[in-house]
Amino acid sequence: MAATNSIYGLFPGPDAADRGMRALRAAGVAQEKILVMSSEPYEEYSFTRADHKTLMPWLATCGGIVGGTCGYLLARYTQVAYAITVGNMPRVSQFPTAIVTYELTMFGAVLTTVIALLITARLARRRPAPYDPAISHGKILIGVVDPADSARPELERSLRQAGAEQVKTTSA
Amino acid sequence: MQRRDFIRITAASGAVAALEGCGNPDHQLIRFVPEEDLLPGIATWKPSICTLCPAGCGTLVRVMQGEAEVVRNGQLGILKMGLAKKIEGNPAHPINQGKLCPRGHAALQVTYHPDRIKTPLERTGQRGSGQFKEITWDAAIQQLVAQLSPRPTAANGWFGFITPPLRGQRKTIVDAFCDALAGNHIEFAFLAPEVISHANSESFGHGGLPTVDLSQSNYVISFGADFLGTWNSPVAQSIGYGNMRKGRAGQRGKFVHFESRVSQTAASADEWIPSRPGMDGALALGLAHVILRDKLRPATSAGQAGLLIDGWSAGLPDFAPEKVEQQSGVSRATIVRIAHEAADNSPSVALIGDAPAAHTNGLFNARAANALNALLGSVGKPGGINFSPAVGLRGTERLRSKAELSRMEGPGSIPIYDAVSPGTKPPQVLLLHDANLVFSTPAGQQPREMIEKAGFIASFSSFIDDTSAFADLILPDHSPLESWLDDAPESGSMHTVVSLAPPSMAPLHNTRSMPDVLLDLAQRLGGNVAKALPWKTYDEALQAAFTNLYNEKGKQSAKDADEFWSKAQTQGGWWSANEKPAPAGKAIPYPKLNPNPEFDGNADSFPFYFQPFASQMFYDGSLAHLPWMQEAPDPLSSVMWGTWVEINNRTAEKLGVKMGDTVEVASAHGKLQAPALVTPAIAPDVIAMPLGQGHENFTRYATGRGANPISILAPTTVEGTGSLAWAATRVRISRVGEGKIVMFGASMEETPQDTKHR
Amino acid sequence: MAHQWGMVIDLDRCTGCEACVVACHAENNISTVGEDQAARGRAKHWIRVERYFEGEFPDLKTKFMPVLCQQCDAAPCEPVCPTFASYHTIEGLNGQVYNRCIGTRYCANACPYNVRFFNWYNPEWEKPLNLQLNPDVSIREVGIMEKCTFCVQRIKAGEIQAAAEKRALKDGEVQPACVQSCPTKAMVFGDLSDPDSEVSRLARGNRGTKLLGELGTLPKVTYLQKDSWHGSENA
Amino acid sequence: MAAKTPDQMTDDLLRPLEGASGRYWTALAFFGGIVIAALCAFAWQVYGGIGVAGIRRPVFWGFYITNFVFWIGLSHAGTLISAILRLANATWRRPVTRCAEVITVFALSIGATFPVIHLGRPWLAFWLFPYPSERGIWPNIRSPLLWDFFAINTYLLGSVTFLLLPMIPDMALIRDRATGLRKKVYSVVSIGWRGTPKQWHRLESAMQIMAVAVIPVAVSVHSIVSWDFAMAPVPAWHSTIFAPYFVCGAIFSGIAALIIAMALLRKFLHLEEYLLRIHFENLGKLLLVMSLLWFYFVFAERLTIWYGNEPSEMTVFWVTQTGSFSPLFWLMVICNFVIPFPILAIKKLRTITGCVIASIGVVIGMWLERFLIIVPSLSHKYLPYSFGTYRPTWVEITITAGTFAAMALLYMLFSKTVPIISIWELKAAPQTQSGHAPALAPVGQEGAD
Repeated sequence: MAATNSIYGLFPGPDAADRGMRALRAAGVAQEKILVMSSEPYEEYSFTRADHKTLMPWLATCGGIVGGTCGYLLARYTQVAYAITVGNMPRVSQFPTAIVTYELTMFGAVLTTVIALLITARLARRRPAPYDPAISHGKILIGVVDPADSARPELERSLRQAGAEQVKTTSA
Repeated sequence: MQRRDFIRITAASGAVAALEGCGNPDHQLIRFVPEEDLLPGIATWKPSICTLCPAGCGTLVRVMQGEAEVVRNGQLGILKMGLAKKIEGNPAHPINQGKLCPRGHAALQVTYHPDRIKTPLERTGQRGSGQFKEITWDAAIQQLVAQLSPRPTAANGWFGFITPPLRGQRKTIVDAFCDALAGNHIEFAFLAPEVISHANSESFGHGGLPTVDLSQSNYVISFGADFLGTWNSPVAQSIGYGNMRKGRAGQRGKFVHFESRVSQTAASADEWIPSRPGMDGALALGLAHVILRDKLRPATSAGQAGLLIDGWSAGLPDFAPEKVEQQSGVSRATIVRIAHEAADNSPSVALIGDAPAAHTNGLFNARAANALNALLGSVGKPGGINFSPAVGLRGTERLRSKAELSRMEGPGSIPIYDAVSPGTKPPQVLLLHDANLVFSTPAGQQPREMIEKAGFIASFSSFIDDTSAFADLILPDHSPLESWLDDAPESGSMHTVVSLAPPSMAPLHNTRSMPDVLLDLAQRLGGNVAKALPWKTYDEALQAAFTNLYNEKGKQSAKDADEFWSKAQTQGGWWSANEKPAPAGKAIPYPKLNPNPEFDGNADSFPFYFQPFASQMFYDGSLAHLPWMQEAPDPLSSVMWGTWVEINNRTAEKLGVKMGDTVEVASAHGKLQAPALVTPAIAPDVIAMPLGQGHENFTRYATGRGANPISILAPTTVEGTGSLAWAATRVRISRVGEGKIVMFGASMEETPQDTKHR
Repeated sequence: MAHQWGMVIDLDRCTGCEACVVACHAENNISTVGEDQAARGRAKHWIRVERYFEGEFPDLKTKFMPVLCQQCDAAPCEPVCPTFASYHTIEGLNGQVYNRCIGTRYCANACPYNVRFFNWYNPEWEKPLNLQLNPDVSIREVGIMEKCTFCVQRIKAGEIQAAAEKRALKDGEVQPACVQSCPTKAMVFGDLSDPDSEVSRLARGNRGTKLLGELGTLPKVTYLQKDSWHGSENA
Repeated sequence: MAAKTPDQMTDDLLRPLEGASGRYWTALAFFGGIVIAALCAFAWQVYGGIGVAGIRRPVFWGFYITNFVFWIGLSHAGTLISAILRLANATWRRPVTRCAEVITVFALSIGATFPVIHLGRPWLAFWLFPYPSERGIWPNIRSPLLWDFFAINTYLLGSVTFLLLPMIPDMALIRDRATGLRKKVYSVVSIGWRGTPKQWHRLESAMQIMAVAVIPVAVSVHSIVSWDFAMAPVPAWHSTIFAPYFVCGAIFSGIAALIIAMALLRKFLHLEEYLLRIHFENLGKLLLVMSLLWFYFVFAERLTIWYGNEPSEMTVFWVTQTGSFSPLFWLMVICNFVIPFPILAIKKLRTITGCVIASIGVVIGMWLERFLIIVPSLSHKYLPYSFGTYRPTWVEITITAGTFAAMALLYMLFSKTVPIISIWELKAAPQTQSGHAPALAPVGQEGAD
């Protein structure tokens, strides 16, 4: 299925995957060219230790601030723009404004989180990416994106040594 | 362009409109050429007269341009015309001074009622079946002429005309018509105050109802008179009452009410003193006794009125407080206190009316109250009872001859039988106008049979009601707003009042004003009838009458008769404060009357006094067809769209009756079923029921709704007059089962729970 | 400054005759709902006369109290409306914009006086009863809340008239239908912002009370409590 | 029973998605029928006028608003519970979370329809939205109904995403196993999930943020719903206790609903090996706590009214305590406390069946509570002359029944399209460290229910 040119091995379990990962690093493959996929997070294993830095909490906070500001402005604007006195209340009534502001703050935060997830996790994209359905059956995929043709046999061997059940190559 | 062409064109365009209007019938109707030009949206106020009760209030009708579906020369179409939009009191009118009661406001719906008779009708089905077919006016009048033409010369009573008590030129026309035809004009109304006027003519030499000058009274004693709701001239009295209560700085009059239940009037009293039904005379004389005993007033001050009461000069020994306490259930202490308060707070006045005058001893009660008034020195005085002066306009004399009195006696009175059928001979022709004989007569007196004896019945009624359902011919009258009106109210103002009103709006339907029809008949019948009624139309007759009035009294209020006539039209009549009440005439000596009431039905099998009362919304039942009146909550019970039986809460508990349960009320003369209204505002031995509902036939809004208390009344009469003693019946009551009562307010059981810590 | 319309109801004058109730129906095109709907609590009476009994037979006192919209200055009905259908006019009335109402009925719940009435169905006038309708007052369709307006159409008419004649409104020149009809003059209507108007004078009187005033709704209707007879001495 | 391999689990949990029994279709038809009936009833109400419902003056709010509050309350089942458990990192939550979150989304959507259903002119409902209309009119921010509008929308977004995000990997799982059309559909909804460490990690952190965000939102939603009442000067409404009282009640009914749903799933989808007694026990304990908390709130509320002895409030108090509404009131107390308390307090009784019985009681009781908060106060508001009462008509009853049917219907459809237990989370249960995940630990007397 994968349309990009790559070589990868399918490992039975996380420990094997770890070995495969070490093998590739030993083979001097750059981190960003290494390809990893699994049907579980396996967060406590080294092979999943990609970049664990994310701005998501900050994005959410910013989203919240933006949403809150919109909420406040909306509440305030409508009260000023359509200035009708009701129940002896002030033109701009604090409590209702606060409530609306609060709700839209949360709204903004949630919304940005979702968007941030879709973007940073490269979800919902048109461009096809290398993949193997075997993952869904518990296999763990460790591989290299477009390796130099010269290096291919070398890589294949090291993956097998690391314990890959099978090694596949795809080419564009 | 010819009018006919115009109509044809509009008809064509109407047809086009119909296509656009998706079959909306309004668009298919032709449009008539407007008969009057009015500015859209601009209201004009036209003077009129309220005819819904005998008070005769002057009104202003708000007329605005609108589009109405009307019949013109037999053709239904749409007409831009002036339409009455609201009725308010006429501020210039001396009786109601711009104010009006709820009934007066609802008069509007008489004109616009969906079930009004729109065109003359001829009976097709059985009598009373209510099946009629439409006919033309010519055909209708032809029929009536045919019926009236072959009249026997001097056979009095071969022909009768039953109307409510009439006044003014209207009465003149009807009387003259009947006299010329050697027929009888019977004035009939369930609540007609003949007993009071009878008593007044004896006590004071004035028939008719008194004008009560409440606004200046300091102490008001009412014996059962619902003077703030339905009795006499309620609006005028309410105005006075308001002034009596709060109109004078630092001066608040007191109002004491004796009655066995809390009427709408009793509810406003400072003291409601429950008293046994029919004992009002005894109470009045009890008060008089104390006043005489304690020398608060000289016995002579009662004058004529006192002399009618035997034992008066002796200080009324039979009416010592102790005795009265036993009879009336009012404690002697109270009697003494009230007597002193009344004497100390002159001007004080006593009123009597409604139930107290409708007991077998009603005349005695009325005389007694009169005597008390006289003793208190409140007759013909400010703050007391007065008799508005009569005017010399033909047909408006207030002091009625003995004969006239007997004519207008109530449904119980034998004279009506005589009038309708002298001896055994039934009348050949019977005319009806707004007098609902069948509804307002106890079933025991067989009103239906009475009516059906007549050979031919013609009704001028605007609605098919319990009585006009029996008519062979119906010649629908205009609604009051559509016709000329005149009236000479006998009470309610210290002024002389003659009300006059031109039509406020053009007639909606193919109807004709009753007086006009009579005049038309007179012309066709010719001979002495035509002679007796020389006028072509009602308004012509009115103008004639007002010319008389101008010549006799009106000289200073206008430069000539014409101006007088037109001024009267614009202001709603003519009134003057110059007239002085005529001096009290000689009283007719009368036989001794029984001071105690007698009730039909023995106390063992019929333990409860049955007290019907006039309904604030329906009056005597003649207004039950108005949706506004049906939906307006009764002031005390808040009941809508129905009737009820008032029963004391403790009594109800004993009988196991709950609010809204259907109960059966049975007298010796019939029984009825209605929902129970459990209330603390009635004596434990009294059952009360409002008049108004229980029509067998009275438009979509009233037909078959509730029960009619009149139907189970005993045909006993008031001693000394022939009128029905409608408060003199005893009943038994029993629970039938779950029932339904529609109230606007929460039922009295749902008063707030007590908030004591528990 | 703008008028502040207010009313005084003298319970010592009121006789519960209900002329006001019917006058209001006639003036404001209030539809009748018929027996079945009335039984289901759908009857509409912008002004009603409440009747209370105190005590038991034979020592029973009866009290009538006409209740209509109190035109509160701090009206609970106003702020709860999401569409501004109920709002506060410059002249201090609790306005109700019929065609802006979507029928949440929130205002009616919030109103402590229960003087708001809802159109559960489209109103009907069986022909030709429709001819009685007052062209100055709009008809309310199904799903709309309606209420006493102090006969705002009369107020406006009066103000326009006065403006046309380049003069100020006279005290008592404008009267709602209920006040106009009241035979005992128990109801007085006028401008509270004018300290000399009859309504202001009466409202200041020592018998003056506000209905449920403890709720802080600042009603503009003042009730003058029933007075008692002060005995013979004042005769 | 021994621990299962990930593949076995996947197969077990995906099995319900394949094919459907006749029983399923009959049930579907049954509930569908009721829903259609309800829709007809609503159509009739729009056509004939709101008058066909039983609401009247002075009880302008009846069944509809009761249902509104009830369903919004129920919606606190999932998101709140699973969020709390997620933050508390309670491992046993893993099989429970999704069925909880599903309840939230559906209950919320159902509840949110009632403010429209109860309108006099529902076709103008959009006037509530703050959009720049050509009429130049903005909605009134001061109206609690507007607050509802914002709160419910925020909560809806939050709970929907909270449900959907963790579904993505499972969608991918199905995608890789499915064929034909289903494959296409699932590859769309799995939005290109591949399971790279980045994706896994971002998903986790997104869920963490969501969990933090959604809890205050959930609390605010039901506080605002309570303020719909507390803002009005109506006897026994105008109280500061309402917000926490409502939130507590919401979670209470939410947990109950969750327990019932789990029991049904367990029975009909044969998930006996995944939804274990321990889950019911733990939720049962939670329910017990809420039951006590609820009782505490009711007591506090009643006490303050009684002690304050303010006449108009006392009227309402006695009407519910001893008056015409007292049967319902005491039934509520029985359902919400007398029944659940012993069942949940006594360990022997805290079986699956026990928990379900208690939960059914609570759901009924909480519906009654909403009803008893709304109607008695409205029918006894200050002036005794305008006291009134309320009887629902067939329209209101049908629509109410319809919403319960709709809930069942949606739930059934959902459980046929998505694994009702989050497969990847179950697999991801830290096995290597703690040996077996508690979720799969053998628990004694398995067949106890």
